[in-house]
Amino acid sequence: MNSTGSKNGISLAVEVAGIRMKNPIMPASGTFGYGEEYAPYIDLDNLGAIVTKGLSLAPKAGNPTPRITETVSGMLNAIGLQNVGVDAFIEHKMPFLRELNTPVIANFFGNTLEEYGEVASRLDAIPELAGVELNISCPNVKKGGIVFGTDPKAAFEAVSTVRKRLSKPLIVKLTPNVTDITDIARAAEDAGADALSCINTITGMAIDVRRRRPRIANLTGGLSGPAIRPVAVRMVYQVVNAVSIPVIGVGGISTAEDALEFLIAGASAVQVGTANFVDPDAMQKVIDGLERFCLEEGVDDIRSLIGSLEVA
Amino acid sequence: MNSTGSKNGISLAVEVAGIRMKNPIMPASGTFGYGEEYAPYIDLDNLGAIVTKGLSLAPKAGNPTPRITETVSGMLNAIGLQNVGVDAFIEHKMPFLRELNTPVIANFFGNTLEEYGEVASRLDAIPELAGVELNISCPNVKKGGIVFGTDPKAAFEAVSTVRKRLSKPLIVKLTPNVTDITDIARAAEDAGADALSCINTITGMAIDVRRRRPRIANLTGGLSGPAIRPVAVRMVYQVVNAVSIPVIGVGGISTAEDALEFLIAGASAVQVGTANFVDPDAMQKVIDGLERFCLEEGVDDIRSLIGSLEVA
Amino acid sequence: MPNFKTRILANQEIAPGYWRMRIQAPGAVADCKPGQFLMFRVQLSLLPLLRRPFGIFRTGFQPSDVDGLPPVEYLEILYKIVGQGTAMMSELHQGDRVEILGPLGRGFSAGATGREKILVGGGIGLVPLFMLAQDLVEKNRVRLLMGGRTRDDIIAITEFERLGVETYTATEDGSLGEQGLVTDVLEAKLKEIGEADVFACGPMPMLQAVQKICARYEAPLQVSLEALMACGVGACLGCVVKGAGHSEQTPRYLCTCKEGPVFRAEQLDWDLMDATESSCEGCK
Amino acid sequence: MPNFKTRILANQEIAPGYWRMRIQAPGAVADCKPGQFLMFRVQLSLLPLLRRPFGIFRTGFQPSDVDGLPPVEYLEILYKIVGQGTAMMSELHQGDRVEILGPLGRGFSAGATGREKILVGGGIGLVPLFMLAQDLVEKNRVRLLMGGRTRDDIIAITEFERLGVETYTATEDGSLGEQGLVTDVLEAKLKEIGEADVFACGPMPMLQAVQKICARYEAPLQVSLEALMACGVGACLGCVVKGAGHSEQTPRYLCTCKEGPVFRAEQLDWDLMDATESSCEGCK
Ligand SMILES: Cc1cc2nc3c(=O)[nH]c(=O)nc-3n(C[C@H](O)[C@H](O)[C@H](O)COP(=O)(O)OP(=O)(O)OC[C@H]3O[C@@H](n4cnc5c(N)ncnc54)[C@H](O)[C@@H]3O)c2cc1C
Ligand SMILES: Cc1cc2nc3c(=O)[nH]c(=O)nc-3n(C[C@H](O)[C@H](O)[C@H](O)COP(=O)(O)OP(=O)(O)OC[C@H]3O[C@@H](n4cnc5c(N)ncnc54)[C@H](O)[C@@H]3O)c2cc1C
Ligand SMILES: Cc1cc2nc3c(=O)[nH]c(=O)nc-3n(C[C@H](O)[C@H](O)[C@H](O)COP(=O)(O)O)c2cc1C
Ligand SMILES: Cc1cc2nc3c(=O)[nH]c(=O)nc-3n(C[C@H](O)[C@H](O)[C@H](O)COP(=O)(O)O)c2cc1C
Ligand code: FES
Ligand code: FES
Repeated sequence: MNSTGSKNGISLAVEVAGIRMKNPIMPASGTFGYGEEYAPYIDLDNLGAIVTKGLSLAPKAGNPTPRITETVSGMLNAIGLQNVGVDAFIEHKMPFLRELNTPVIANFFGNTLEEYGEVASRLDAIPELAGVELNISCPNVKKGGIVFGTDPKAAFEAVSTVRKRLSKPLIVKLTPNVTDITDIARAAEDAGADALSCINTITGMAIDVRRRRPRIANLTGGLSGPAIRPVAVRMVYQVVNAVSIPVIGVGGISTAEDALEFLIAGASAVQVGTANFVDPDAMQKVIDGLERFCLEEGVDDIRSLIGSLEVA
Repeated sequence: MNSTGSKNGISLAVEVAGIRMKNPIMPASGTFGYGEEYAPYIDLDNLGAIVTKGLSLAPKAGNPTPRITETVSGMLNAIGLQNVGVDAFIEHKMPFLRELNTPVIANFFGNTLEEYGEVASRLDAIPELAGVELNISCPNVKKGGIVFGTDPKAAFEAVSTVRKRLSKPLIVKLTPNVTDITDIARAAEDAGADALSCINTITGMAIDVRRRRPRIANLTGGLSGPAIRPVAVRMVYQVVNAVSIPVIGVGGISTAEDALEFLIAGASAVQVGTANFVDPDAMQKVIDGLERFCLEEGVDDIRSLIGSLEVA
Repeated sequence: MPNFKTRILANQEIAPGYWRMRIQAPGAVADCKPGQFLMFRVQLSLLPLLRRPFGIFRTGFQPSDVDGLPPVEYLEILYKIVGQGTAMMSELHQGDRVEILGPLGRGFSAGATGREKILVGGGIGLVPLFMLAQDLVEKNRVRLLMGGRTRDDIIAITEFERLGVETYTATEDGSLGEQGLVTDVLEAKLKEIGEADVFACGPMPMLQAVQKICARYEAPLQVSLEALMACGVGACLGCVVKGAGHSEQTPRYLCTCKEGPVFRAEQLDWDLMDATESSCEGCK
Repeated sequence: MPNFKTRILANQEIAPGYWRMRIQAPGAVADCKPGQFLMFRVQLSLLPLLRRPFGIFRTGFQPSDVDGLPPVEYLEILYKIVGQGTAMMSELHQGDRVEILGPLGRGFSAGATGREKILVGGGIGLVPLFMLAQDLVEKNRVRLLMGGRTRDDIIAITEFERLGVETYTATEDGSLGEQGLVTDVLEAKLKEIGEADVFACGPMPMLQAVQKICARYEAPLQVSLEALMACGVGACLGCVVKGAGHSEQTPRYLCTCKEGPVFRAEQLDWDLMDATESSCEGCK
């Protein structure tokens, strides 16, 4: 893989929200730390982009333990968005990321509109950031905890607030815990999102039956991993058909074939999450597998696969 | 297992919506045919209850094929509610069911309020039916296809309509494809439901990447099986804490331990669905496993486990 | 033998990508009818989740390993590696425990005694024809027309020959037997013989061609179909196929697992049978 | 040797429920430090999904099977069957392919040379202490206090003895060594010796008791912790433990996989350490 994404005459390069990527593969926020954690295991320069752990204004300590548990073909997590905070990110994490030959996207969140806006403007000031990903799956503490991402109006407000403080490309990450994800998708588009990523985790729960206790201290957690892929593919397909901005597919991807489901459904790029834990080399394997698929199928530009689903 | 559900001094018997069951285990609608299909493989008299395939007013042919596909630890189905219709059910299926020593619950649906009401009153006239389970995951054809079960008002109307035509116990089955399942749960309770069952399948999609075609003809299908269990446990827990009528847990149960997660979360009984396909004997194993668990844990009445979750 | 845990007696590759598994199965000889199938549980864990359907190739007895013990009753399946489940099956060994649900479904009916019988098999579609041939050879002249893409797809032919079946082979690349389609051979034979009962199993495009030919020669035809299956017992309604008279307005679906997998050609709606609709390997 | 596919050299049960697996691991001898661990991928398929963490018991070289080839470098893990993953591991055979991520985490530091060293192991918690003992015996007097519920939980003791470690055993049921808790033995030894560095690994209640005793005797203590882990490399933040000074207002979490699994006792918040909070087997 060279830096243009072209090998064997096959181009894997894509562009999402104005961010040019060597290939459509990037980590999902929160599953790849700040990039450096995985540097010993995978060549970060081979990735389409890097997405950081979600950042907040102040450092956040996260939830009590246990925070994770394995489920059938998935896992639940309630990390509680533990992160170093946007300032420490700039000071301690950016120096490493800045040296990479891969676009960096900072994922972030807030608990109030003001927080969202403030983090956005601090991130906007980092020249080496290619773009940001706004996580709207957080409760709005001022509105009695209603989650920004489950109400079209609240989503519109959050995205608008951020948009005003940001000149960089803005990706908005949607939660699947809604009746109609296209309502939220359209609200985010109307408020100025340049792209959407979906899905975040599905809320779930697991119980230790001998001890009659929840398996994670927070009671509920977010379900991720192969188990959720069919739900993610469906939502990506719905959103692609509801908006005219690009969509990034996330949820249960661990192989090239999994990634292709999303691309064919219409995603312009995809994120690999939980699979990084299982195999730190997973994204490289997905990239290599995409190239092999294109070779076998006589596809010379991966973009021609995007949205190629034939529906009767 | 004798007919009172008591063995080794352990009572597995429960009562849900006035229906007395030897144990809390019954099949999930649509995964056990009309009972007779599984008669060669499991002693139907050992089950807590039998729930039939969903019935409609007229026979329904269902969707084009392919209708099913396997996913990681789950399956998608878009059977399209194929069924013999309520009258053929009475004529051809009840004679077999009537002879069983197990309460029979008829699952049914409609595409208009009138249809719901009409099926309810025909079912109400069958003396040997212990109760009915109302599936509100269907599109309301008169209201532009909005699904009865995703809107609290529509759900209230559907349940009220049925309640007026029905004197038998009424279980309402909820769809998980909503932002807040407790809204729908409360609407159903207010409209007169005697119990709730959750969850139905989660909408999903799978793509054959070589052929760029959806793996099921209907494009989307319902995800069931072990993959969805954490989502189902979470929703059952939420609903149990939102209403005061009993809740039946469904979703991804294949072992006694799985069933116990739901009971401990507060479900009064549970349904086993996809696992019947994998192992026609699955429900017997769950029943035996529940008894073993009670023995090991010194529990002499399974009802003492219901809702026994300790939350910090 | 409805649903039982048992052991593998042998599991061997018989041609590149084709395997034969012999499974201990008390009662199999009496219970299994030609054309029936079983649902095979690949792993006791839930990956893959669903069981896989396979035709029953044959049943029999083998001497016990242990002196003095009675012979061991078995059934055999032949399978082709196409995906995750069959790949995992090929890694199972003698002595490994497996779970079987079956025999299931409706098999072939023998047709009028004395009439010539023509069996048409495409690749792995040969499987359900063997026990049928065993039954038919007693009272009838039986021919097997066997087709495949290449010589590797022609399996178990000698076993049919040992029964006294006349075999004819056609491969698309000419690497074994005649070069061409097995359906051309069928047409030639029907022309030659005039009257015969035809029994076919193989990929959908082959079955469609067979159906057309048989209709033209007014030869009674039974076909064994494949479909995606979850339960195998008629409960999930996932495996349906369009029946004769099917239309959007009057849809008529038949259960492949319970009303089939063997159907008389007249039961099915051949116009609406879509060769690409099913994602089955055999139908691609 | 960061993440590598390799082969099992041996996999044997060494006591009821306890297994030893030897894995080919080029570079292991130089790379693995006492107290480090690895993430073991049970199956290349995704069931179970997550890797399992195991301490590295020891590393070494064994003669090659093939004459003339150089010795084979290996590492060993000792594991107890507690659930699905470890049960599946016990069914793996010599020659089976496995995937290993490691060595990971921070191990033990040796402490002042010349001071006596006391290692305290509870059950399978003994694992990370062996390589530590190997290092320490060169320049120090080393004692191992080993505890378990019953004699079956006392494993690999003779291997420590062969190093020249003095071993003391306590079982709760008295079936081997003294009857009682290993922490009573620790208290007695500290009283006797006065000064010592203590290194402990085992269930949380044991570690909590060890911490109290060491604090009382002002003995420097290092503990190796267990936690539920997804990534093992500091990325998921699933494995954190409360650090000294932790409170609701000023939460301070440390990553067990990256900042541990070995911690100096002062780094941790012992008051807030909840013996039942973690669902780890070792902490029950
Ligand atoms: C009645 C019947 C009899 C059969 N007899 C034989 C036989 O004797 N020998 C043989 O090799 N194959 C036979 N098949 C096909 C066999 O079931 C599939 O090849 C097998 O299920 C593929 O499993 P997999 O996990 O390797 O493939 P995957 O493609 O990974 O399977 C994914 C899913 O699709 C299903 N599937 C894939 N291909 C088929 C197919 N052709 N038919 C039905 N389901 C499919 C699987 O069961 C599984 O649920 C038969 C099918 C049916 C319905
Ligand atoms: C740093 C470290 C070193 C360890 N060293 C050893 C060792 O040398 N020998 C040994 O036998 N065990 C060791 N353990 C514990 C070992 O990881 C678990 O026993 C094992 O993961 C259980 O897997 P399972 O699938 O059998 O159990 P399950 O209970 O089925 O596992 C379910 C999930 O919980 C996790 N889990 C369960 N118990 C533990 C536990 N005690 N610690 C961490 N995660 C757990 C599993 O990894 C899995 O994700 C160590 C744990 C850690 C964190
Ligand atoms: C441990 C963990 C932490 C996560 N943290 C974040 C986060 O900080 N911000 C965010 O937007 N998504 C977060 N996610 C969600 C993932 O980015 C992704 O949307 C989800 O895991 C689905 O993808 P997967 O199935 O490939 O893991 C996290 C997921 C996991 C498993
Ligand atoms: C093939 C199939 C058919 C189903 N048909 C119905 C139905 O007719 N009515 C209904 O209420 N639910 C139906 N369901 C949903 C199940 O009853 C159940 O809610 C769901 O499968 C989740 O449980 P499980 O994970 O145990 O399968 C069907 C599910 C499957 C897999
Ligand atoms: S496979 Fe379930 S009905 Fe045929
Ligand atoms: S296991 Fe992921 S951070 Fe420690």
